[in-house]
Amino acid sequence: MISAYPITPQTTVVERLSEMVEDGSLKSEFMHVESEHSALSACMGASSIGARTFTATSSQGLLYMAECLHYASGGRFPIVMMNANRSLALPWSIYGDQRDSLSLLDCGWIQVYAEDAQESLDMVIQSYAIAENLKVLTPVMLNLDGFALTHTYEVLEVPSSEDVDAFLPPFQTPYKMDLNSPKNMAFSSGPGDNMQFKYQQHKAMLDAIDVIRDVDESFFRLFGRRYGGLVEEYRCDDAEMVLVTLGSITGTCRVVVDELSQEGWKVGLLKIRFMRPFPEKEIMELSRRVMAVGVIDKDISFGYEGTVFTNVNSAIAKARTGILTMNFIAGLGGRDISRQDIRQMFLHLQEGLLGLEKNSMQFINLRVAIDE
Amino acid sequence: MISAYPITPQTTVVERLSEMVEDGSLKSEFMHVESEHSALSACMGASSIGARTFTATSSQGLLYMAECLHYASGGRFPIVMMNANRSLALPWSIYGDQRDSLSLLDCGWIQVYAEDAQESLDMVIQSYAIAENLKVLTPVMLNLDGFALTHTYEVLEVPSSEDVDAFLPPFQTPYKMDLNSPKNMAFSSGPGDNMQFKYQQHKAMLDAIDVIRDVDESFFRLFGRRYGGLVEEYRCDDAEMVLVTLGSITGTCRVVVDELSQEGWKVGLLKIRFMRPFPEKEIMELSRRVMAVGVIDKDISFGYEGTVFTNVNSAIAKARTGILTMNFIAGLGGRDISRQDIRQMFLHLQEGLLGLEKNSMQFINLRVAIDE
Amino acid sequence: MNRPSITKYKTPVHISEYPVGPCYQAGHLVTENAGWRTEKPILDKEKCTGCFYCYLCCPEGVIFKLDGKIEIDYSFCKGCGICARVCKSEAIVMIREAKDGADGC
Amino acid sequence: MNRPSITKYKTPVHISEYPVGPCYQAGHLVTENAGWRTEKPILDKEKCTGCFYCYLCCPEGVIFKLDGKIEIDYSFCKGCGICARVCKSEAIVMIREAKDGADGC
Amino acid sequence: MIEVRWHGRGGQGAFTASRILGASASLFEGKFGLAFPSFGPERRGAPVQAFTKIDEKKITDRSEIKSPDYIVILDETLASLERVSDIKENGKVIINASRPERYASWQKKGRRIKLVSFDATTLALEVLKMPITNTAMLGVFVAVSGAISLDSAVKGLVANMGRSILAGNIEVLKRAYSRVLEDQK
Amino acid sequence: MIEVRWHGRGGQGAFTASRILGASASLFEGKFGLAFPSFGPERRGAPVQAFTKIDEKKITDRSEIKSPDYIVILDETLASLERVSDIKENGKVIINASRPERYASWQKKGRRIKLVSFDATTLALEVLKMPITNTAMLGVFVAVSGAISLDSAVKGLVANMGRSILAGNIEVLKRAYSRVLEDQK
Amino acid sequence: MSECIAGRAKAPNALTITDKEFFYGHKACAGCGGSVAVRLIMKVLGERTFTVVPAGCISAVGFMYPQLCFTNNALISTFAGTASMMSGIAAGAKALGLKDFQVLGIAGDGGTADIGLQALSGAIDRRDKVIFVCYDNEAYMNTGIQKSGLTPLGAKTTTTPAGRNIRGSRTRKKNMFEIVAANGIDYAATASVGYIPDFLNKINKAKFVDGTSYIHVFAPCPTGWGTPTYCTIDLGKDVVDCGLWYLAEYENGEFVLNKNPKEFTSVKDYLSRQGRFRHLKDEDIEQIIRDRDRKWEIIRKSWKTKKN
Amino acid sequence: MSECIAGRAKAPNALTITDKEFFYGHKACAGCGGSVAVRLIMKVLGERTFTVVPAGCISAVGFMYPQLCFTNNALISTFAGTASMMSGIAAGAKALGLKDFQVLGIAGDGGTADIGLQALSGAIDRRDKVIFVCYDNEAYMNTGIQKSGLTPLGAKTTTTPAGRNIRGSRTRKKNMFEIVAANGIDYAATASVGYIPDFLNKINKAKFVDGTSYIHVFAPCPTGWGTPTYCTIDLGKDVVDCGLWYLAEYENGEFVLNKNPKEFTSVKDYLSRQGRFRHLKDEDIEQIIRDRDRKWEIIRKSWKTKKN
Ligand SMILES: Cc1ncc(C[n+]2csc(CCOP(=O)(O)OP(=O)(O)O)c2C)c(N)n1
Ligand SMILES: Cc1ncc(C[n+]2csc(CCOP(=O)(O)OP(=O)(O)O)c2C)c(N)n1
Ligand code: SF4
Ligand code: SF4
Ligand code: SF4
Ligand code: SF4
Ligand code: SF4
Ligand code: SF4
Ligand SMILES: [Mg+2]
Ligand SMILES: [Mg+2]
Repeated sequence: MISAYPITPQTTVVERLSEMVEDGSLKSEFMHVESEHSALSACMGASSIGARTFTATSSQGLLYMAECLHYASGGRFPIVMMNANRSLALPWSIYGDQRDSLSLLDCGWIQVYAEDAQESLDMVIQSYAIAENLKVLTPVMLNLDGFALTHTYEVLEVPSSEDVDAFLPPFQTPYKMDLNSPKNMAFSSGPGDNMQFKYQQHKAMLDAIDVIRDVDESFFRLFGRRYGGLVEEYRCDDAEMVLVTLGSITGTCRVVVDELSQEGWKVGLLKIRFMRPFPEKEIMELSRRVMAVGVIDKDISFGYEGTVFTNVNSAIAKARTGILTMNFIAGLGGRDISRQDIRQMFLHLQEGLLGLEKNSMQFINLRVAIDE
Repeated sequence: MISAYPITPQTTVVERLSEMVEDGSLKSEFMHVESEHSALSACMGASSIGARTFTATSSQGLLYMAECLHYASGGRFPIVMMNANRSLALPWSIYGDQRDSLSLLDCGWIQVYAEDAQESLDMVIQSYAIAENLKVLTPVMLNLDGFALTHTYEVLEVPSSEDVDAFLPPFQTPYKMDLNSPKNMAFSSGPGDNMQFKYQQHKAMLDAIDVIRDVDESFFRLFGRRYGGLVEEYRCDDAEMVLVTLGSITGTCRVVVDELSQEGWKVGLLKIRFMRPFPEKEIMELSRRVMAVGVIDKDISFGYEGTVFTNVNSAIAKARTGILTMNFIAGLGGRDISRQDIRQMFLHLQEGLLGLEKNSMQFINLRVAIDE
Repeated sequence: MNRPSITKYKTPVHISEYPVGPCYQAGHLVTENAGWRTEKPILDKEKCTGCFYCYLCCPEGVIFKLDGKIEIDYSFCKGCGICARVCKSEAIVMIREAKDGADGC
Repeated sequence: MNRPSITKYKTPVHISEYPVGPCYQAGHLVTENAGWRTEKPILDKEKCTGCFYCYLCCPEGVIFKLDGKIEIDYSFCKGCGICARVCKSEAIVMIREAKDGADGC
Repeated sequence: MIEVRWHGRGGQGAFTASRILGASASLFEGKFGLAFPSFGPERRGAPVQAFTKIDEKKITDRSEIKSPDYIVILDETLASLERVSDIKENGKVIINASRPERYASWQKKGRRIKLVSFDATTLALEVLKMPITNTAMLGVFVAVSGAISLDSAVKGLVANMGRSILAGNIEVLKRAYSRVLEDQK
Repeated sequence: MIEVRWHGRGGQGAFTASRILGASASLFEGKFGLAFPSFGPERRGAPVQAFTKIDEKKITDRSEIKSPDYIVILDETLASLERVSDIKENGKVIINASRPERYASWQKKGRRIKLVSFDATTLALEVLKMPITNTAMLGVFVAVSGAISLDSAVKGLVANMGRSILAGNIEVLKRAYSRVLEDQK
Repeated sequence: MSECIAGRAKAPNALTITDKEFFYGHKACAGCGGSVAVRLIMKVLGERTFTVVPAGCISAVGFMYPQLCFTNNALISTFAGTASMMSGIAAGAKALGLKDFQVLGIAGDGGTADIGLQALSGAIDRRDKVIFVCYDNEAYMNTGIQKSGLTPLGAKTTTTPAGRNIRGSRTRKKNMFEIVAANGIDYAATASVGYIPDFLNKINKAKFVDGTSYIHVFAPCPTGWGTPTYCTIDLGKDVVDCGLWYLAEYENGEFVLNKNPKEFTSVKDYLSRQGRFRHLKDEDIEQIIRDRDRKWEIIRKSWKTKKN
Repeated sequence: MSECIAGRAKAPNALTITDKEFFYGHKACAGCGGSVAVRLIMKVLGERTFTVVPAGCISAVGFMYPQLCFTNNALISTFAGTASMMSGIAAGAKALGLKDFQVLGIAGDGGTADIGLQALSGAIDRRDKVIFVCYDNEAYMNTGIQKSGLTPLGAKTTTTPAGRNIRGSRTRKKNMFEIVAANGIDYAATASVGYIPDFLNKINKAKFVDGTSYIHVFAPCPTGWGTPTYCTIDLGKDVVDCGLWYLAEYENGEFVLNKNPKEFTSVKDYLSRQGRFRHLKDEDIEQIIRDRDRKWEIIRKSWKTKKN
């Protein structure tokens, strides 16, 4: 069952799905709804009786369904949703940054960020296998950078539907409303029990870590492509400075890391693929090997810093390695992040190591002066 | 202008305000709305022409207005809202924890957490002075632990309305729709400008730090009560282990810290009053003085850890002090946190320091076994 | 009686004893409502004509049919008095509940 | 012409030059729409009866009254052709726009 | 600190009693009081609890009462050993009951519980014509505990109750108070 | 890597051209292509941009094109020196214009820009009866740049265009291509 | 299918209705009108029903783990999402090939006319085969008696207190029945727990509608209204008899009045029995009567009359 | 006040209407019907108007900093919050003691009949003095032509593609006019950019209503409908003339038809001029005609007729 409400830049996906349902190439109910809250509510309804569901949204829409996000994860409905990352009003902007999904990081959904079109497509398929695993039963939010991934045309391999069917058999679950074994669902629980349900949710998310790895492996066996687990390291082996990225900016960073490496810098990048479950172990381990970690945030939590940075820092605090960390706020409201910007970040990191740069957080390419 | 939609345990506030509007003791429009999204939209409308506004909500209601939260902060509307902290569905629960407001930490609102009824009342008054300061112009969310603060009866001093009027003159702002100087507001901005607006928002939040301190000082001069700035330290001077708290649990912790101090432990507590702007400096500084910091979280970000912990850890990572930090997830869904539980936390911290306890995050008083 | 009955609730001691998510057997009762009553409906079988209007009106569904008359499941009757009020034959009267001793809550 | 006119936009170089929040002077125009046209309305003053129906119908509000006839503000006319279509007197014709040279966008 | 737990059924006024006790202590005795219900989705008739803490200094500990000094049971159907099993050693259980002998056995089971029973329902019906027993039980509590004076309790009632029901409730309070004192003589 | 920027007005098909170019390079030349618009709230008639990147290896850099190798201007009203000022040294600007001499001055101002102008509108009107100039300009680009073969461009059209308009557009593409080659001879 | 048609022909009555209880052991207040409604609806629709209940009294008193009071498949929806969740179930069931089932929503007045209105309108627009029932107790009861869009003029609630300056709610009751009709619904009806046979009949009708149905049942609430627990059914009858509520249907694009009282009983009697109206002055009651008469004038003029 | 009454008595016409433009320099497509509507509304209401526009074409093309196209006070609302924001402005203005101003909302069909419906219903319930205008282009245009609740049967949109299996939208247009009427609104009207004097008159009426007004104006969209830019006004006339739209009012609880065409022009002609309907088969068009006739039958039977 597909249910979605239009919003730029998610619309490409929904329109294409409408066509596929129309021409019969996709067997699914397509439900038009009057808001995103209803789109996700409808998915929960269908999921509660064991149907497989999909929805897609972006920014304002994601926030409009915020209540349902928590509801779906608490209800353990294995829904898959595509979120086209877009800036949040106010000011209005249809352009990409990641404040929408990152500001809802705590909603109990598995959060994946894709780097390119191929990974986006492949992760839709993998997401169902992850979400519907009975140890996991947690919805997955697949994040695609608005325009950069939703409106860029590139060539990709589309797996055959037979292969996909083989990889992803119909969803079977005992935890559903069933005419033969009636259930009461989505109920209340008092102070005596509520915490246990929350613990379960946390546990399921931790259990997802192994499932994610396994699913990627079997995907590889069938389709010949793999992405690694919660993170992908790129040239980190002998790196002294590492930049942490999320989503499509990774591609640009790869180029810069290649260039700088050629110039003799010891730099690498860590692509975070999953923000939840968070790659705590991977980052702790990395912090033992490198001297400085920079984090690009296409978001900001006003009055503090970028959310990815906060999360990465926490892992580093727990590793107690005391390495240098720096935060680069970039790309807000669709601002382009150039190779030059990324070079600048590495420069900041180096200055930080030399003690020349004291600010642990800065806005990159703000375009205006901010001195008092 | 007051506009609110009912939800337990916020209702006490709204009902009392309805009575005050009815009997004329409060001069205000009271607008009944059909949802929380509308309640906050109405407040924004009134604020956009320069009126002073108030709303109140809790949990599901806070999430239902999530879109408007970002809208209000981005629009720089100095609205004050009371949020009665309550657990989030699913499972449903009307009881208190802090997942609602903490899961929306990035929405651009100043977030205050009150410890008792007196602080709640005083902070309503202070909140307007903070929010409406022209350097700040940022909405304030005042968080009261559900039931613990909303439904507990205790005696408090109610300032006279003359004093309050003196402290808080009518709101004046040039940034409003004005028949004499028409404005276009809440507009769009492209990739060229959007980031600058976001920077402003961040800057306003940082500027709020001084304003918060100043407002507290002038409040003290008039009313004789003060609360400090972003945090309050309690017995931290020679503490080796410090527990970080938020909201009403602080009171219980005070008792335990007193008890333990008497027993010869070097313990203290850090009450975080403002989660945004975040007391980064204060925590960095603290981390240079102590050996271990424990953080109580009445919330959890599934697949990682408590949100307060993540934030505190980030500051500590930036301080590069490498001290021990531990997270205690407690009180979810209204589970009581007893003095014994808090003692337990200090014990865990001590074991951590001795290297006997390796888990940096644990559920306190879960009531069931979780071994595999 | 075509109604669910009480299951004794076993407080879970291990997390695995909890249902996976908020999804559990329908019609699972662990406590009764008898203690809520301050008054109790008493049927005069003689007077009852078996019209079953009270049966339709009871908010609790605790009135059931038996041999053309009605009976009441007192463990879930809350003593609202609706049945007595709606009975045209005045076959039901409400009497003050003798409160004695601990209920299961 | 009772219409806002173009202000030259000065790209801010310091953050303080930005408005505080999304709140700015109403009716603040920095670019015109002339370049959008592929066709252009041309008025035959002789034929115009001054009924002002075109004036009401223009989506851009670029038609204004002058001495009982109409004029067009070409800097904002998009060449939709509505005016020509609705004019009962056939006083307006659309001609192909000569595209020449850079617009201000 | 004195910690009191009230048991009643939704609609019987247990929370009101707990609140009046707290208010009386704070406003008229120079003490600090804190009163809170175990609020829930309960409806009229469902078992509810309320708590009062009274102390000489400001009360900051808001955690639930683990072992109360006093347990007051407004509705006899709620009187069960399980409910009172967490009372403090030598704590007192006050039950609205006509036949105190029914609970005699509780004391035997190893715990030192002091039991006070009082037929509040009959008194309430007599004076108020309604089986609302909270003020009667408050009177009993005041008499048994001496935690606040009768005078303060009366003032508490005045400050917290609607006019129409005030007089009757003061009478109930006073009568209950003096009967207990008499019994104890 | 070859980087191309397209300028047009909403509705003129600049993005379609950029996309067909990318697709042709990827699908029929064994190269890697990436095409994206500078999407916005623009409406038909508003100036828009589109980008194509073509390379021998996978393109991961998704940042905007800073200095294009080619700039293709579909609408003469958009031809301004400012718009082409960021072109690469020795890059080429291709303008849909009838009077190329009007832009001659651009070259003088110190930048080495190669200018190609082509009257695509007339060609399009001739063949398609509509002033949709994107395929004509694609033909010009292919001829000028040699970035892909004419054959691949035709295949790209076939794969990306609706049946009803295909034939005309192929003709436009081919005619534009050969005219440019002739001119260049 | 033959069974269905039989069912369609004849609504169950006290004798024929199933013995089975589907909503049992719940913790609603004694005398709850909403509970009467829910019980009866479920008895008509039966065990192959998926019941969706948003936040509100019924979900609060019926879904408190481990006390789960629906014996059929049931779940709580988000407050605003009842109708969409119902549609989702219907679509999911279709996708999975389920047959012979009902999708039922049971929402309070707040959950229907205020925060749930938009989703309901969406479901009607899609003509999803679902039955939406509003049990109307005329305020947000679960949160402690706050004014809703269906709170009548003059009623005292905790957010429309009755005092010296304002005498209860200043707005009139939204007309949900006509709103869903205007939305182009397939079948809609008003009902009351005071007229049970009529109510059973309407639920039964809804069961066989090929599209969306809406039933608005008047369900007195002793706790919120300040009435004795035993009066619930009486009040449900009185309100119809005094003309402040009416029994009607909307079908095939037409309004049909099911009961056209020759003479109305006293509005004042009806109101003065309830704590929430006790503060009303005579002029307020006169206003209420004028509103009533105006409404009935239109009804009698333009609606058909037909016993259900 | 005397001015007001004068204003009330006489709606502005082409000669008397203010020269001032309030919506200027915007970036709507050439020939945009919504823009025509907005311009005219503003010219009638004047500069003391607070204009609220939710996400949609008008806000997208009019509020792109630093190009700000309303010369009066105006702001963009959240998509769902238009009516509540309007109410907030009205309440705030009251609290601040402002006098002689208008609060106007201008929302698209999606922002009115779908995501904005609930808030609108709330405003009507409160009887706030605000004017809500729906400019109806029959789809979500700003996001690229997706089906909304006001998309008519058979129309092709990007989410209701017309292909071998499905021929465009399968649902009918919600009847917003009757929905707001059922909500008990003080004044409601339908209009079209094809009948401008009628439209001006209705806006002018709304200006003087003491309560909530709603005006639903048909506003063709060349981009979304696949029509030439110059046809906008024509189509706005045709749709009325062929009976697929009507000009009416709801006032004092009564429906009034303002234009009762003796004979309808051809529905087929109207539809076939538009790209979005080009795939329709004759049977589809016949269905559309049947729907039309059915509606007009009811209208002619139960509504009054009166020229506006
Ligand atoms: C988004 C949201 N806002 C508010 C609430 C709080 N809430 C829960 S039930 C309820 C009242 C329901 O009223 P109604 O629908 O009339 O049902 P009733 O309780 O009267 O049976 C409210 C306001 C909620 N659960 N979710
Ligand atoms: C909560 C939310 N969901 C979705 C959107 C995306 N959105 C913006 S405008 C729009 C379409 C508006 O359609 P309509 O109201 O008919 O106005 P039109 O664009 O047709 O003028 C949509 C879906 C949004 N801004 N907010
Ligand atoms: S209403 Fe009275 S007569 Fe009828 S079944 Fe019940 S008890 Fe018997
Ligand atoms: S008293 Fe009420 S609950 Fe008990 S049987 Fe009668 S109607 Fe049912
Ligand atoms: S419509 Fe024609 S005649 Fe009338 S004013 Fe315009 S140009 Fe003149
Ligand atoms: S062509 Fe269109 S925009 Fe230009 S004047 Fe005529 S109606 Fe106005
Ligand atoms: S408050 Fe009213 S509706 Fe709610 S359970 Fe009690 S009687 Fe029923
Ligand atoms: S898409 Fe349609 S409604 Fe939107 S601006 Fe263009 S013509 Fe106007
Ligand atoms: Mg209700
Ligand atoms: Mg639209």
